Amino acid sequence: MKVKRNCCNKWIVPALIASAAFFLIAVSASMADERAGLPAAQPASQPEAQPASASAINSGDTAWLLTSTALVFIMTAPGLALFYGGLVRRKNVLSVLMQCMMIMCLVSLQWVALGYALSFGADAGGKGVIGTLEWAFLKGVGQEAGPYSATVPHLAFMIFQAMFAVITPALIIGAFAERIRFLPFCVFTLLWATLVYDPVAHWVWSTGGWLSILNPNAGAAMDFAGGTVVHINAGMAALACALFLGKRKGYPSKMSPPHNLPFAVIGAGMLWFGWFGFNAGSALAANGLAANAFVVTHVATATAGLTWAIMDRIFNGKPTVLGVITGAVAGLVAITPASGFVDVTGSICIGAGAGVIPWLFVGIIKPRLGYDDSLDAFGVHGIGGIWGALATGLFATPAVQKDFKGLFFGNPAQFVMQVKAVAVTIVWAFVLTYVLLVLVNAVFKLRAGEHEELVGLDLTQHKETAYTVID
Amino acid sequence: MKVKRNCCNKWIVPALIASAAFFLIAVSASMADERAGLPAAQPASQPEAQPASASAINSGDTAWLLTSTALVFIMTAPGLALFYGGLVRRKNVLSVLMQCMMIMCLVSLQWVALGYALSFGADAGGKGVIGTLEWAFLKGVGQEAGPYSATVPHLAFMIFQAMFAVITPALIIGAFAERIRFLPFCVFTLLWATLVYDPVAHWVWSTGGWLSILNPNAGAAMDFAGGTVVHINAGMAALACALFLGKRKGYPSKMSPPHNLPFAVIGAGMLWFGWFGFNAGSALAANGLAANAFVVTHVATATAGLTWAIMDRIFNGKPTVLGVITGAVAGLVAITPASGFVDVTGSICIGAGAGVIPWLFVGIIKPRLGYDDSLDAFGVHGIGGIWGALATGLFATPAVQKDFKGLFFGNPAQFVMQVKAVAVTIVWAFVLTYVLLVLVNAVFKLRAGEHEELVGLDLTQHKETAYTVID
Amino acid sequence: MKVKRNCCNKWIVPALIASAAFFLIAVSASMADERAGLPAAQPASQPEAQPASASAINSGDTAWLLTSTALVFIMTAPGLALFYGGLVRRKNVLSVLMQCMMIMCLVSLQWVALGYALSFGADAGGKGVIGTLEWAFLKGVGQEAGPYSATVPHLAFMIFQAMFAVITPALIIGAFAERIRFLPFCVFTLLWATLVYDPVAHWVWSTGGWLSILNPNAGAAMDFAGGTVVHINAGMAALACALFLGKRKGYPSKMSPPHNLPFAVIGAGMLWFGWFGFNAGSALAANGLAANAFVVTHVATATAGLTWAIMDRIFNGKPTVLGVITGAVAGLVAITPASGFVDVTGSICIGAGAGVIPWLFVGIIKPRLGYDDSLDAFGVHGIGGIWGALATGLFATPAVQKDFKGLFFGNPAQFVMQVKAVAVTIVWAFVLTYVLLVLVNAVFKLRAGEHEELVGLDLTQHKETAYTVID
Amino acid sequence: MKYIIAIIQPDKLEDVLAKLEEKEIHLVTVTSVMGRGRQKGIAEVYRSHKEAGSLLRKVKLEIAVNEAFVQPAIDAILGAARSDNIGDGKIFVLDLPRVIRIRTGEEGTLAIG
Amino acid sequence: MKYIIAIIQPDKLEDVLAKLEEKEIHLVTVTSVMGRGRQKGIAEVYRSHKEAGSLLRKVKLEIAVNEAFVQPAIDAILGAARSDNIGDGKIFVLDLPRVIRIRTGEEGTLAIG
Amino acid sequence: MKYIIAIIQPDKLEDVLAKLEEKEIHLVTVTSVMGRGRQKGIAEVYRSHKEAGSLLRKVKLEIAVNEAFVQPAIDAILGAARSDNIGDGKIFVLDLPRVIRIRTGEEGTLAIG
Ligand SMILES: Nc1ncnc2c1ncn2[C@@H]1O[C@H](COP(=O)(O)OP(=O)(O)O)[C@@H](O)[C@H]1O
Ligand SMILES: Nc1ncnc2c1ncn2[C@@H]1O[C@H](COP(=O)(O)OP(=O)(O)O)[C@@H](O)[C@H]1O
Ligand SMILES: Nc1ncnc2c1ncn2[C@@H]1O[C@H](COP(=O)(O)OP(=O)(O)O)[C@@H](O)[C@H]1O
Repeated sequence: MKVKRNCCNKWIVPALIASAAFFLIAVSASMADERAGLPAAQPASQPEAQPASASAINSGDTAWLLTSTALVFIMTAPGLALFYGGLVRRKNVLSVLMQCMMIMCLVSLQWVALGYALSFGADAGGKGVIGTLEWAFLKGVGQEAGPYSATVPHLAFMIFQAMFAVITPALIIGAFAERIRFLPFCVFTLLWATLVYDPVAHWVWSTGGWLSILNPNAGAAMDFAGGTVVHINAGMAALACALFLGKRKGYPSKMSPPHNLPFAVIGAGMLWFGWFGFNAGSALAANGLAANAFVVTHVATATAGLTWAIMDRIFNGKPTVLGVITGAVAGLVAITPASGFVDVTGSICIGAGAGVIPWLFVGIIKPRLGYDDSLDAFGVHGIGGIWGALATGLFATPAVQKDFKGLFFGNPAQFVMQVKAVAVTIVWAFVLTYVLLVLVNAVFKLRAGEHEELVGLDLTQHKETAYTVID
Repeated sequence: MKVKRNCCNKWIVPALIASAAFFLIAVSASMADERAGLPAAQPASQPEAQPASASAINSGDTAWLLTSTALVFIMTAPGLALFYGGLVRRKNVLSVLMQCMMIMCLVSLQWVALGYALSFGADAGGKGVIGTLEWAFLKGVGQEAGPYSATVPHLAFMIFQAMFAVITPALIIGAFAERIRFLPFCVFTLLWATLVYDPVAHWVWSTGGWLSILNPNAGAAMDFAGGTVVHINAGMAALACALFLGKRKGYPSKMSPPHNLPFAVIGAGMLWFGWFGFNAGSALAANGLAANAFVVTHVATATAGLTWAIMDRIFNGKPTVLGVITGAVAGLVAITPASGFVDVTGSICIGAGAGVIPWLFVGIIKPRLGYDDSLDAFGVHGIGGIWGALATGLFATPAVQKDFKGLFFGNPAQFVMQVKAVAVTIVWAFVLTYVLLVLVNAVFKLRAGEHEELVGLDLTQHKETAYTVID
Repeated sequence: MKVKRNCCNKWIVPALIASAAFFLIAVSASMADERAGLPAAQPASQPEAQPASASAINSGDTAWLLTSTALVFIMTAPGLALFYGGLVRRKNVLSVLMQCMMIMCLVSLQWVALGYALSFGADAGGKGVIGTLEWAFLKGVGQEAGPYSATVPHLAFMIFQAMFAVITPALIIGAFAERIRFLPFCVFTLLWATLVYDPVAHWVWSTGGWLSILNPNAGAAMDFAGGTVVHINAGMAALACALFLGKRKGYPSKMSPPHNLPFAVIGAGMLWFGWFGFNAGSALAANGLAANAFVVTHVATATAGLTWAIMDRIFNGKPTVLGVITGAVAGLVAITPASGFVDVTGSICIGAGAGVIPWLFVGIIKPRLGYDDSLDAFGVHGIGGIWGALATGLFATPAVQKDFKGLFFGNPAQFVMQVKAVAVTIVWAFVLTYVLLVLVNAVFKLRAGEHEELVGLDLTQHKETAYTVID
Repeated sequence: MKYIIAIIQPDKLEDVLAKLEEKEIHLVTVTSVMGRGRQKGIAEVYRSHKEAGSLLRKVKLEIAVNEAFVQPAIDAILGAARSDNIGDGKIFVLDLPRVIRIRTGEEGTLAIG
Repeated sequence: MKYIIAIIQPDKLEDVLAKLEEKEIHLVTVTSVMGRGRQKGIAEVYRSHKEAGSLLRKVKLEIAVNEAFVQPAIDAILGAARSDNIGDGKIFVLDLPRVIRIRTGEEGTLAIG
Repeated sequence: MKYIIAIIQPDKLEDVLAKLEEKEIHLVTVTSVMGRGRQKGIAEVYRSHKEAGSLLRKVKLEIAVNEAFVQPAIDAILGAARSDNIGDGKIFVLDLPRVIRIRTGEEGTLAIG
């Protein structure tokens, strides 16, 4: 015990130094703004200074984007936290909640400091691989409209995207739940957000990204709200984590069932609720496209939940609660990239696929492969995300956005493009995550010790117990 | 056991056939759109094609309606699910959560396929009884404004209404909780949504409904957000279910108290929260009327919660948590039809009535009648809904909408109209529900077997347990 | 037992008389409106009557304000209720939930009846101390824009503020949790809302308040969303309550740990979620300022959560879940007054301070002082609020609102002003609360009896148990 | 004196307590337990992972009585808890040489009731 | 050897454990139970439906000790759990013929501590 | 007949149950308990307030068996629950003079299985 504490304590000094550096840079960034004169550096918040740009802010679109941001926030805290937390054992529930809360804190700061610049900043080098640091510490990201949002404040777009950057690494928790040490987890998460997430976001969503529909010179992968960037990315990382960390003690024969399924249901409800902001908010406006995204999100999710229940009924004898909520999440995952491109028919098909394909994977294939993806982060987000990204290339209909068509509407090239984007993301996310795991593990040892796993992460990592037994 | 599984298995084949048919129809509906040419069939999502209609979309109204839709969503999942789930016994909590989630899936799909068309479609036959199937599978329901929403996308109105169609059957769960078999429940729910809910929604809210204020030729029952359509409808159905299914074993003397009251409080909080969307969203715009609906909703609820607590204090010695949240829900129910027509004074009166009348019913009358409405779905939604619908005819003031006056503002005819609408809904909902129950029961046997009830529905219907005891 | 019931029963008659009076006044207020003719008294809800004022309503701003109101609602019910409820012992959780729900009911009605008029009404006497009763029972508060909200309905502004009036006394619960009797609590709360909260709100936020930035003749204390009005106010009241009521039996050595930390995490998540409405909604518009408030709120909270975790790590060996969520709440508290005035750099500094200063207070200083602030309402809201209010005077930057600068941007006068406002609020809240406690205690005895405390407040105050053990 | 331990079905608890009351046996300690017996549990399924589900919810009663009350207690339990179905449970009777009432410090047959 | 079972008020647990510690009795097993005794429970009310509420939360301690520690254990419990109010609980002392320590397989008085 | 009480680590429960099954001991009652033993709990911290955290989650098994099954039961528990670490727990064996099966009213060695 002594030894371990000492070995951890050595990280406090660097952490404090890092914090100090963080503050200093933040302060100097802010000072720079001022020295440069406000109007230029932090483009004016005073309406009268820039009437044209100011009048461009649409209050309805802004209201919807801010609302959507709050909705995406609640997906992670406490939505995903509860969804995952309810499924683990009693002795580990706090560790999962803590991981979600800590990602919220850490990645939000990383995003403000670096992530937003790397992801959405002007392309560095013109290859569409990564953004410049011009917007680091939000320099120049102000109250007026920005390049991504003609009618809403740039800051609103930034914070909306921040919530995406937060939830993506949080999804990975499902893979290493119940057996990771906390400090290495923090380090891994920060690195992953910076080195894996930010580039993919840049590729697919930035004006200069090499896979972006906003980049006139790029092949345009369609990903309305994050099928590749969020779900395939997180899903592949999850697979890498599950493989690298190995199985939990006792897996698979001696695992307890979910310790609190109602928590998982609350979490799933909040995920579904928040996902309306995730997908419909991605329209960046309160318009018909947002309404369409809202509708297809709901329909695909309902279809997937129902389909999963039917699969359960056929193969396991009874439809289960865990099944319906897992199916619903798979449906949400799958419709995410498609939500701005498909109509109701497409969404029913995508939802049905999301109820069948991940089901088969989680129920039949995974047990044979034998790795331990504790809460099926890969099975649901990886497999579901791949299905969704490909299906977007099938079902995209010009009835929704007239310039975007999939294979079934006469545009096979788009499907090929989707395959390419999926393949690139799969390789990138898996390989880079694995390398990161090896590196972080070399310094810190990621996996909890046998005794820590036995006693539970709540007590050993956080000195807390979730519930009192006698009080 | 064998026998029962076989007997259930026979339903899989028809279910699969039904699903296949569902997909085929959906696909052909979508193809039809295309054959007919997009601009006509699925009215254009391209702004430039229809400048007038496109410019009619108001982003603020749309933002509020989408937000409201999400709020009404959370009322069912997980709001109502938790409210009801916390009140049942430990062994049945998942069954209640499952019923809510399954209604969300099933009725959402029914709504998209048929329900919206039947409810809000052009009147079939001119009697104002039911809509045509023109809008089945959302054919012609697009991103532009629709007949019910001059300033918001038709799709947004459709999905907002979908959430109402979902929560209404979910309310009925309170009556048959802890003793219904799952598959028959699904069948009953689907039929009820189609045959009971959709017609009443058509009568009261569609442009052609025979009780609708939108129909210039009809007697105009005032129901701003669903007093008759949602609450009386569900409440009467609940009474029919309670009577038909009979009492739970051990009722009333040997019933356990709520297994998790904090869950019920979370659920009640979410219901109250979501109800702001339910009522204020029904203004279909972000305007003064929405603000008024928001305010009276809150005030009536606060009044009812307080009043119920005072009743508890007087008759049972202490104000109770279950009492305050039950009173709050009763207040929300009662103000629902009135929320677009009454001012703060009216809302205080309606709230006070909602704290007294359902209290007397649930606390004094019901125990004497002796039927087992497990969670008082009739007592709260039925009785509260009747009070609210009638009170709307009393307190409606021209200060809120100048064309709508109640008895106390010199318009006795309106009160008579309210009585008529209430009476019709009571009879319709009760009789039709009872007939449906008889039919479904003849084929499936609705009530869980004695052993199933004893062991609990979680294990027997879903093979799951909500909480681990030892892990 | 007999005796006590009788002694309580004597309060029923006055309560009923009070209720009756309440209704009568409400009704007559409404009648007065009518007698006076609608257009004048309750300014017209008919658009055509007042084209200018009606057209001033902006649907986007209104959508955002209504959404924000719902968000602030959920902060109390069930957000704060769960946050506090999870931290107490099993036998007292319902009492905390009940207190939150009852405050929601009571203070909402008080607000509509009196509170809004006293707080935001035209100044009575010109000293900026308290408002007139002109707006009592919302007379003249209508669907059109009001003096505080040029682009949103006056009713929307009123109900937004109602949620602030509700949560403020609810925060105090943290100080007297687990040992207060319910009826005296209700009386105390009502008096506190009227005599302590309403005046401070008037001073700081009303057009005529003597500390208000809206009052051209006043020294202008900057408090964007409630640092003084809400947090210092509640925090000082909490200190007074903790001192007056004395320690819980067994404090500090024999206190059980939080009975359900996941509940506290859900609550914290909802607080964070709702606080976006609290702060960004205080812009009263969906614009760049709202976006800025949203962003700095999030960043300060993330910083504070992280900082608290680091403090825990350094001083207690492990970062804890309770620490992260406490830190997050402290960050939310501290950024509240500053959210409309500081940029991201400022918010990082304020958040870091909120992770350090309240931590030191709660972790080091409080245990030495020895009073029992059960859930650290003073430590988090009082200390955090003071830090935030002062920091606003340091970090306010003209880059956000050009007319508002703090010390670091060359305006030391503002910092002095902040100190003054803080000092006044501290004294006012502490002294008046203490006097109120003495008075209420003289009539009712506030503190639960030894036996009641032992058995728990759930059973003794509400005759209910939160969870079944055997069912 | 005897220390009676009975394992019963949870839903019989109220009946058993009432029956014991009738026989003037007021003092009981009740625990929520899980039991594995002849009664087969229902297999649970979580994402296609099957749990044997061999443990079922039961309730354990502990009743310390003087000799004169042993048979009445057993009769009361048998009377109320028996449903003739597998899973009804067991009664175990142990010897109890010594009892102390904490409130008074009294010992023996005096203290037990 | 003796097997001591004590039912106490939940809020006395910390005190009793501390007192036992003082007497060098470190090994204890604790269970959350519900008890019906002389102490009347508070009737609960749920939507006007009254529950007798006869069962109250209690804590059960189980302590296996060698003969020499029997009286010290009893004294410790009496000392810390007694409040002279109804509901304080009972101590039951059973004979314990055999004890095995799982870790070592040791038996008897050696294994008990 | 004997009444065996065993306190084990929670994560050994499945193994112990399986081992008992092998020895044809199917009937068991399981309770979730907290234990204080040689194994030191981890101190908990709540807002800098430290809790000794001396109680750790354990599982209690109760198994009533005929004499012939006493040693097999003990062997099964020792076999599956032993990890040679502190905290493994104890087995207590009490005499059990009388057993009744509620379903049938049968008594004695017949009723126990
Ligand atoms: N020999 C035993 N030892 C411990 N517990 C037992 C024993 N026999 C029965 N039980 C408990 O009684 C419960 C019911 O026993 P079971 O065999 O299912 O019923 P029945 O006695 O009707 O055959 C079991 O789940 C278990 O908890
Ligand atoms: N004879 C008994 N058998 C089983 N449990 C008992 C017995 N007597 C007391 N208890 C337990 O002790 C608790 C306290 O007993 P009670 O009679 O209320 O206190 P006191 O011993 O102070 O009169 C009861 O709730 C019950 O759990
Ligand atoms: N004498 C005893 N009386 C009651 N419970 C005991 C006794 N000895 C051990 N236990 C229970 O067994 C558990 C494990 O005991 P411990 O001393 O930690 O393990 P070991 O037997 O391996 O030294 C304890 O937590 C406690 O619940």
